[in-house]
Amino acid sequence: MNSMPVKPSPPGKIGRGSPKKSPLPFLASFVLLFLLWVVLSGRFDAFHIILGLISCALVAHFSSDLLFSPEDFQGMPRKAVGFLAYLPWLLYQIFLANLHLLRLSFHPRMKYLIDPYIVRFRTRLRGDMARITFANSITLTPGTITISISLDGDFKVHAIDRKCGEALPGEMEERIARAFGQMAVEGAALNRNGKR
Amino acid sequence: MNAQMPVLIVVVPLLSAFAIAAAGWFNRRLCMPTAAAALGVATLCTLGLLLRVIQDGEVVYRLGGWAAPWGIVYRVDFLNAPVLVLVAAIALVNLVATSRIVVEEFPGKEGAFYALYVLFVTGLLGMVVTGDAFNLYVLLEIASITGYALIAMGRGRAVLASLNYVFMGTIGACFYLLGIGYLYIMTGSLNMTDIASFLPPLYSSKAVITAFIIIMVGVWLKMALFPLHGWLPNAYTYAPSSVSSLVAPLMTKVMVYVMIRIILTVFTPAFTFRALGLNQAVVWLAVAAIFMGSLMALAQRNLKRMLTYILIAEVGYMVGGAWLGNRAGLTGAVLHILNDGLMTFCLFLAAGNILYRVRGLNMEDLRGLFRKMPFTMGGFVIGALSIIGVPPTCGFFSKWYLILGGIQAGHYGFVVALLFSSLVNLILFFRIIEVGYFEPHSEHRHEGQDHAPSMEEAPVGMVVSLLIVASGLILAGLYAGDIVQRVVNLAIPESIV
Amino acid sequence: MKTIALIIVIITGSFLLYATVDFPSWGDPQSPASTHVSPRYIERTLEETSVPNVVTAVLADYRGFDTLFETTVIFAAGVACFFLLRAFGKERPATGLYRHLLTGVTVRIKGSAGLPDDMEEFERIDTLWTPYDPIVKVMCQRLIPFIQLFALYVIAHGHHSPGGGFQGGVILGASLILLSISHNFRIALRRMGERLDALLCALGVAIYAGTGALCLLLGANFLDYSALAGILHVDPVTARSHGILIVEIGVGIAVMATMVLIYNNLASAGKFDEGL
Amino acid sequence: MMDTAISAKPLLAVLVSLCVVPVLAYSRSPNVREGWTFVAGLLKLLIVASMVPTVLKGNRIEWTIARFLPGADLALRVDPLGMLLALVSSSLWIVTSAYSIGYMRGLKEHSQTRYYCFFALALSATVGVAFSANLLTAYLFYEMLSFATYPLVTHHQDREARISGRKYLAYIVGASIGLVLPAMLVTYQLAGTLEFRSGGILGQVNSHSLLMVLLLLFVFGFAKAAIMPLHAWLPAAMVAPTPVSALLHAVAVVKVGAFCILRVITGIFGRELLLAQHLGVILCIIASFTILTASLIALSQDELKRRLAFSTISQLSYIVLGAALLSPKAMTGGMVHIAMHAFGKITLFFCAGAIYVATGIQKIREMDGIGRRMPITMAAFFIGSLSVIGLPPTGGLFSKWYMALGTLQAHQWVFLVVLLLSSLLNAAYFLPIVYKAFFCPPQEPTFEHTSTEAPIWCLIPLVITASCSIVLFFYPGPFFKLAELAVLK
Amino acid sequence: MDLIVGFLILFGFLFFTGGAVGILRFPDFYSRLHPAGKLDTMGVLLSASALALYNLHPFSLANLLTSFKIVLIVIFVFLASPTATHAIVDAGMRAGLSPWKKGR
Amino acid sequence: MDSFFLICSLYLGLLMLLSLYRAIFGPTVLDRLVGVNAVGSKTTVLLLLIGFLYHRVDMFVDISLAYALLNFIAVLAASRYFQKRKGLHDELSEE
Amino acid sequence: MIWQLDLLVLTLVVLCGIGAIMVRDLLGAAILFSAYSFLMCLLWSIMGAVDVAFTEASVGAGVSTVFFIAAVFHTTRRTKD
Amino acid sequence: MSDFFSHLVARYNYWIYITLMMIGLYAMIAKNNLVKKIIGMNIFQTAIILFYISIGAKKGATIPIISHGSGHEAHVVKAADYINPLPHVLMLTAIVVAVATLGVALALAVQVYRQYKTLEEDEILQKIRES
Repeated sequence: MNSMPVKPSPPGKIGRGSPKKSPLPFLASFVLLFLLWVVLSGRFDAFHIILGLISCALVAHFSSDLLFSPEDFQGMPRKAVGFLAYLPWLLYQIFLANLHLLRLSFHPRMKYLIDPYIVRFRTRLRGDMARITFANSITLTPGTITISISLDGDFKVHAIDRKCGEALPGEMEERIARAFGQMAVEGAALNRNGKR
Repeated sequence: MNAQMPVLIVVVPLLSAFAIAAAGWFNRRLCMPTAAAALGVATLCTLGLLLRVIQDGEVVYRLGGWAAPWGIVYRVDFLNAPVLVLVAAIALVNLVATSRIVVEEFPGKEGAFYALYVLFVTGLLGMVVTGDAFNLYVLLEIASITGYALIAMGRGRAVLASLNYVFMGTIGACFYLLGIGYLYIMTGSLNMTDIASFLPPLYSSKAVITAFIIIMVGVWLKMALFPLHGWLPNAYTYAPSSVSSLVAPLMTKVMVYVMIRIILTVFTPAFTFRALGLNQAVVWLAVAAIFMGSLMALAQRNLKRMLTYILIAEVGYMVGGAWLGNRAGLTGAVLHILNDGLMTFCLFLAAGNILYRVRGLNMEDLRGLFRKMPFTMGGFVIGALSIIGVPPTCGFFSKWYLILGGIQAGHYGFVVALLFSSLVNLILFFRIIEVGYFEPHSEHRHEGQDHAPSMEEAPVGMVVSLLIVASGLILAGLYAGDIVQRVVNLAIPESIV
Repeated sequence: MKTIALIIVIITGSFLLYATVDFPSWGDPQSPASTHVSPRYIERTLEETSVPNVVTAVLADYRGFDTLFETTVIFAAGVACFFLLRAFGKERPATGLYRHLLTGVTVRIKGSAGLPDDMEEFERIDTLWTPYDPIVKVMCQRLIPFIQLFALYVIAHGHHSPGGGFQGGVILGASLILLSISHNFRIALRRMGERLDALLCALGVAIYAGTGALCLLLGANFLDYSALAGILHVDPVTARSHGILIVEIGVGIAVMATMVLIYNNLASAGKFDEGL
Repeated sequence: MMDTAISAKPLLAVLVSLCVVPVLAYSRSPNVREGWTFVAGLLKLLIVASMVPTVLKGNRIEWTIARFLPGADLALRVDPLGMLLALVSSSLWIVTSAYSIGYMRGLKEHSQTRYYCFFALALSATVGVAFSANLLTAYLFYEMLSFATYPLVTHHQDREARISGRKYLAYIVGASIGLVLPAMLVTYQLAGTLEFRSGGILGQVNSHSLLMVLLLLFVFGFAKAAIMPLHAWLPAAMVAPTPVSALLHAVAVVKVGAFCILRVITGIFGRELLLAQHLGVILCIIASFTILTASLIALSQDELKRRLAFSTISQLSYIVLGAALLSPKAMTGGMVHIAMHAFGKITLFFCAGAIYVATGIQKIREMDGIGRRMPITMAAFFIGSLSVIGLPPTGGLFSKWYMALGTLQAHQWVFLVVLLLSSLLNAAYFLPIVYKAFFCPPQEPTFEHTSTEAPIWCLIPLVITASCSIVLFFYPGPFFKLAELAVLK
Repeated sequence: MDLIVGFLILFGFLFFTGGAVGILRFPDFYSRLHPAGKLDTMGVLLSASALALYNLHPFSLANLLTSFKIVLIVIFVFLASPTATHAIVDAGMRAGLSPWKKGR
Repeated sequence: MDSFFLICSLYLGLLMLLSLYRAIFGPTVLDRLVGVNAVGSKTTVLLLLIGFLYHRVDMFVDISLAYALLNFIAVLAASRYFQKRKGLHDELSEE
Repeated sequence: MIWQLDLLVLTLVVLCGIGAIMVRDLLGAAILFSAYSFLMCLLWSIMGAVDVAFTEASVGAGVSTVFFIAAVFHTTRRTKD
Repeated sequence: MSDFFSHLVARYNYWIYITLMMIGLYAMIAKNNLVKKIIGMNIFQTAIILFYISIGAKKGATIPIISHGSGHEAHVVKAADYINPLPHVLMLTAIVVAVATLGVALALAVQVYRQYKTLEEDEILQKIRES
């Protein structure tokens, strides 16, 4: 049991406008948004660039607190690199998962192959971002869909068959922890395979 | 600014609507004066425009500076100039008259109410003034949507009635739109006069005939002609009184105007009255509407509900008159648009006044009203006389032309229906007058006392407006000859005799 | 009812079918619709307004008046929804639910004495209890700025690609609706208050109508953007193009605000307390 | 010979009583209110009278108020026939007002202000009809009169008044909308105008049946004339206060009906057309039927006012008969009968009212010996009956005399018989009352010493009208002059 | 080039087909979500990237940016699809829909 | 290549038909939701394909992007419904 | 205009439309209606009306379905037909 | 065969729009549930939009956004090359109107439910009659 839950970024805070106005989220989101704008716009005359600057400034001003919370900037570059490193593996996993599922859906005796059940386990990942990445990765990979995450990190996962379910949390959690700079804590992960 | 008058009619209320909507959040007392000022300007513009039309003939205004088939134009001629005046004036008077009720009926929502009110009027004015068939649809939808919202704020079944109106209104508007689409596919244009110039070789085309019929059905739905009238009574009965006195006189009339506009300008009389050959059938439909409206009105125990059925009968008058296809009938129809607008406005206003004091419009609520609200009832009686068609109130003259048209066209069914409905109206109104006159109000009567001890009139503004409208009825009657000669007659193309 | 409906439908349908016989066939380049009015739009839009997207040009300039009223329709619908549904008077629900953000404990507080909404560690949740769901929340939170930027892009590039004020406005509105759905109603409301929303509604359409009226004051006809050339210091054709942009921005603001207004009223049934 | 002067006088004559309505409505004290009534009445009479010389010279006065329809404006024109009615009604208004004061105060009626207002309104309408230059204007004022008298008829606001009010409106307005309006429209359609012209305006129409239908529509449509099947409103309207009945049955309302028929016959159809199409005879038959039947019914009525009402019905048809005979003499007689009958009948009604005020008696069988208690009233009653029967020394003689001559002129012997027969009947239902009043002993002696004459305000008017009837025997000149001028045109 | 594109598209369509068939064939709502959520996403990934690749063919800045946009679509789908899938399955759970179990 | 794209899009259309089956006949509302979601994702690709068929993919890509961004709002809204109103069937039978 | 695709999508649209009004559940109807609007959007792209398609995409996917669901949320899902 | 197809294609759109419209109309008239009616209303409106868009279609033309490079690529714009934009413009308006109507109608439906606790028209009428 995690006795000290990591404080999640309070969702209630967004919308109130953070009292301490840090320029960092604004700048970061402005840059990010402007990159997106360039891709979207495809026009590089002064008029459209100015329009783009105005638009990005507007969006960054109104919504930068949605995009980045100040905590996100702690070790940002490292996280980003880690995340990018994680992606190819994820894609590979997704590909595998899809092949598996493809086989299932075309299999004439599909109903004998599948055996849906619900897996429960507790992750040791901390931080919303990490957990969500994990949850989405689970959803995208073989035969498993995240049903819910609790505040403590309890995952409920729907698995299409035993094999898929038993692989959890497994390697994926490891890799995400690494990507987000959270070293594995010995014995923290308690796999509790849920009853059907 | 003189040259910009056609567009000012629409733009001033439109801009004011936004100002009102914004003002509603800061200082609600500003809403009503803003609306009144905007409608006042619009009314002045319409009057100026009417004078200009009388002086110089047709006025064309290009929106955005684009010429006719490509851009949208406003076209003010003898047909729509008086209707514009009617709409703007009625809206203004009603606004002033009902300002007291509004504060009580919609606490906290005056801003929204007045914004919708002004938008509704804008929509109607735009529909009347526009020369573009599609633009008309958009404006129609503005008027409809605001109308739905305004009507739904009433008591009782108002919401359900309004929802029903939404369905019927949407079918109507969509049919209109569809018909315009049919015309567009055949002619490639949306401008009314431009379409008209392409149509003659296509008179026998199935698509054009279908387009005409669909448009007509759509417009009839919106104006509640007999078999398509189902939505109207409930919607107008349960609407708040400040709304029903606006919507009831104007919406149907403007739709009748649209019908006449389409018959005359888009399809030209040559198609409608000669190539199509549906005259008789439609006039019989109108006859049915008149009979049905009158008879249903007889069965009602609620004043406002009765008025709504009278409205249905009146729609029959106008449709029948327009479809008689002769000059007298069309004159009657156009004149009746103006007169009936005033008449029904007067009656609904009176009903609103009564409702304000008595809190009910059933027969038993009307007891002793002549003693309680003599001025309101005076106005009511004048309105009633006008509906019955007693000279010199204006209702007589339009009926006169309508019947004359019926006689000229040899359509005696229509004549009989008009006379019948006049008689029924007589019964209807005298039933109410009797109740108000004979049956004592709850207080006991003081014998021999001249001045009723319990006189309890509606607020001054409401009464004065009602009396102004009532005197307007008589004035319109007295000047009926001038109106017909200098305006209405010129509105009808010369090909119609 | 069903039989009547069926009869009506069959009659109307066969009537309409009957008319199709005379139609020019589908996609016929020689049909009147393709040869009468529209060719001018296609051929001369570029030189008259310098807007390659003909639809935008026709929408906002040639038939700009239609569009003005189209926007007004939306505005009217927003005001109508407000008018119909909004119930003033802040009566709180009998029990308020609060979630402690650090422990996930849910607190139920009865009576009107609730915790203040801006308590740091407590989050008010809807009476119909909503689960703690970080996935949707965070994902939507991260997506919303991009959606908004995309919306602005759509508004700004209506001249060159499909899109324009209305589409952009709807997408902007949808982004705020998404916030409201994924987090909760009050957060979205705090970001864009009711009054601001209503003002934006009016402001957007007023920009449109005001631009037209400005042209009128400058001596041209209503909505004749070429009159703006004097103010913007450009040639009339470019002025038209800029006029269209201004108008599209107005439409965008109005549509966004109206969509949010309608959603807010519908989703909270006029109470402005709890939403979907 | 005939000049047309443009002058606002006819309009003033109409307006004077109309303008006094708001003044009346806002008068706080009854005395002021009645004072105003008199002022208005006098003014009106003066204005009307000031036009008499012009008219007697054969000139006409015209004033167009508004242009309604091409060929049918809202226009007033003073011609001899109209003058006749206007003169009668405006002079009798003053008298009736005086009578009203006595009657209404004597009975402590409620809502007197309303009563006076609508009375003034009704008079305006009457003069309006009299002076109208075309059928449309006449119709307008005709309807105005109908609605203005409705509150008067239903003055008591009880159940009975309500029923009679319904009947009144149903007959009068119903007929005018249902019959006159279409007839008028058809006329307009055929002639393109509605103006009263001396030769008629339908001259070019040849269809006999169409003309007949039109004529019948008009004759029955003007239900105020109470031609037989449409007469029922008149007895019913007796629930009104007596001054109103007097006005209704003697001066304004019924005469307006008859007057309109006269106008239609002279101004719309024209004598020649009717003669050529033999339409007069039909009208004569209808009128004769009404005359005889109504007289017979009157015989059987016990309530005095009802008897008078049926008498009115029959007398009105005299006017119609006179006109329908189409001979100059008969027409003159019919026109003059408007005046003669007015004075006679109003006297009778005043008497009936006076009796009611004084004793509360309404039934004839209770009137035994009443002449001794109210000698002046019953004397006036006697004079009034003489006038209505058509016996000297009253003006009623002349009108019947001329009509009788007219039958001869038109070679319609049958109708002479009708006239004589009906005069006999008249005598039969009036004279017994007088006889009983003076020569039968009273049934209830208790009343003998308690009751006297009616209030002075009731008495004076009936004396005046009775003496007028006698004066008219000696000086019928002006009315005959007017009628002859009207026929001559 | 076209061959690669064609191959990728076909492969993507294979996943699409799998998704569609899976939606039809799987026994209950939860299991249907697996093909719907994953196979479709994969299908979009493959076919859209193929199209992006194809679009590059006459190489120009405009086309490059368009291809970027297509890639953006893929990214957005990748972000949105699992979220949506999760939301649906959560809804199903909360609504009390019991999962299909083998042998019943 | 055009005809290839055309065939592809027709094939996608057929696949949509299959998904639509689930949307129309799905036993529960959530099944419909799944079906519609599948239709939506296919629409995204189909829009791109149409763009290629018109040779104007730069114009269609915006629509497709808008779709990708907005498609899941409706899904989220629908799932919110179930998260708040518990019970899939109870309401249908309650009254 | 691509008529082959047009025919196919038109058929789908009709199916979807019929489905939307036949489903005995308002939420289901709303969801099917959103599918209907997807298909409409496709149809308009096929006919080259990109702006309309864009509008339909943003409206159909973004707001109108949400409106429906919000309305159903505050009313009821029950329907007898 | 191709003849048949061309004929089919020439009319198919119009037939389908009529079919859809009739589906919508039927739903609006015959359906008992108010939200169903609203859905019917929307289908009805989209059917008309379909009709208009079908009018605009043009064989061998591309979407009405002029691909007109500024410099050397500039060419004369030929109307036959581009699809008729006018119906698109009109239908943008119509879609907006449809959305607006939808919003108002749904707001009304919510109010109706608040008042009568049901959305079935017959039940509402029943309740009105009982009260």
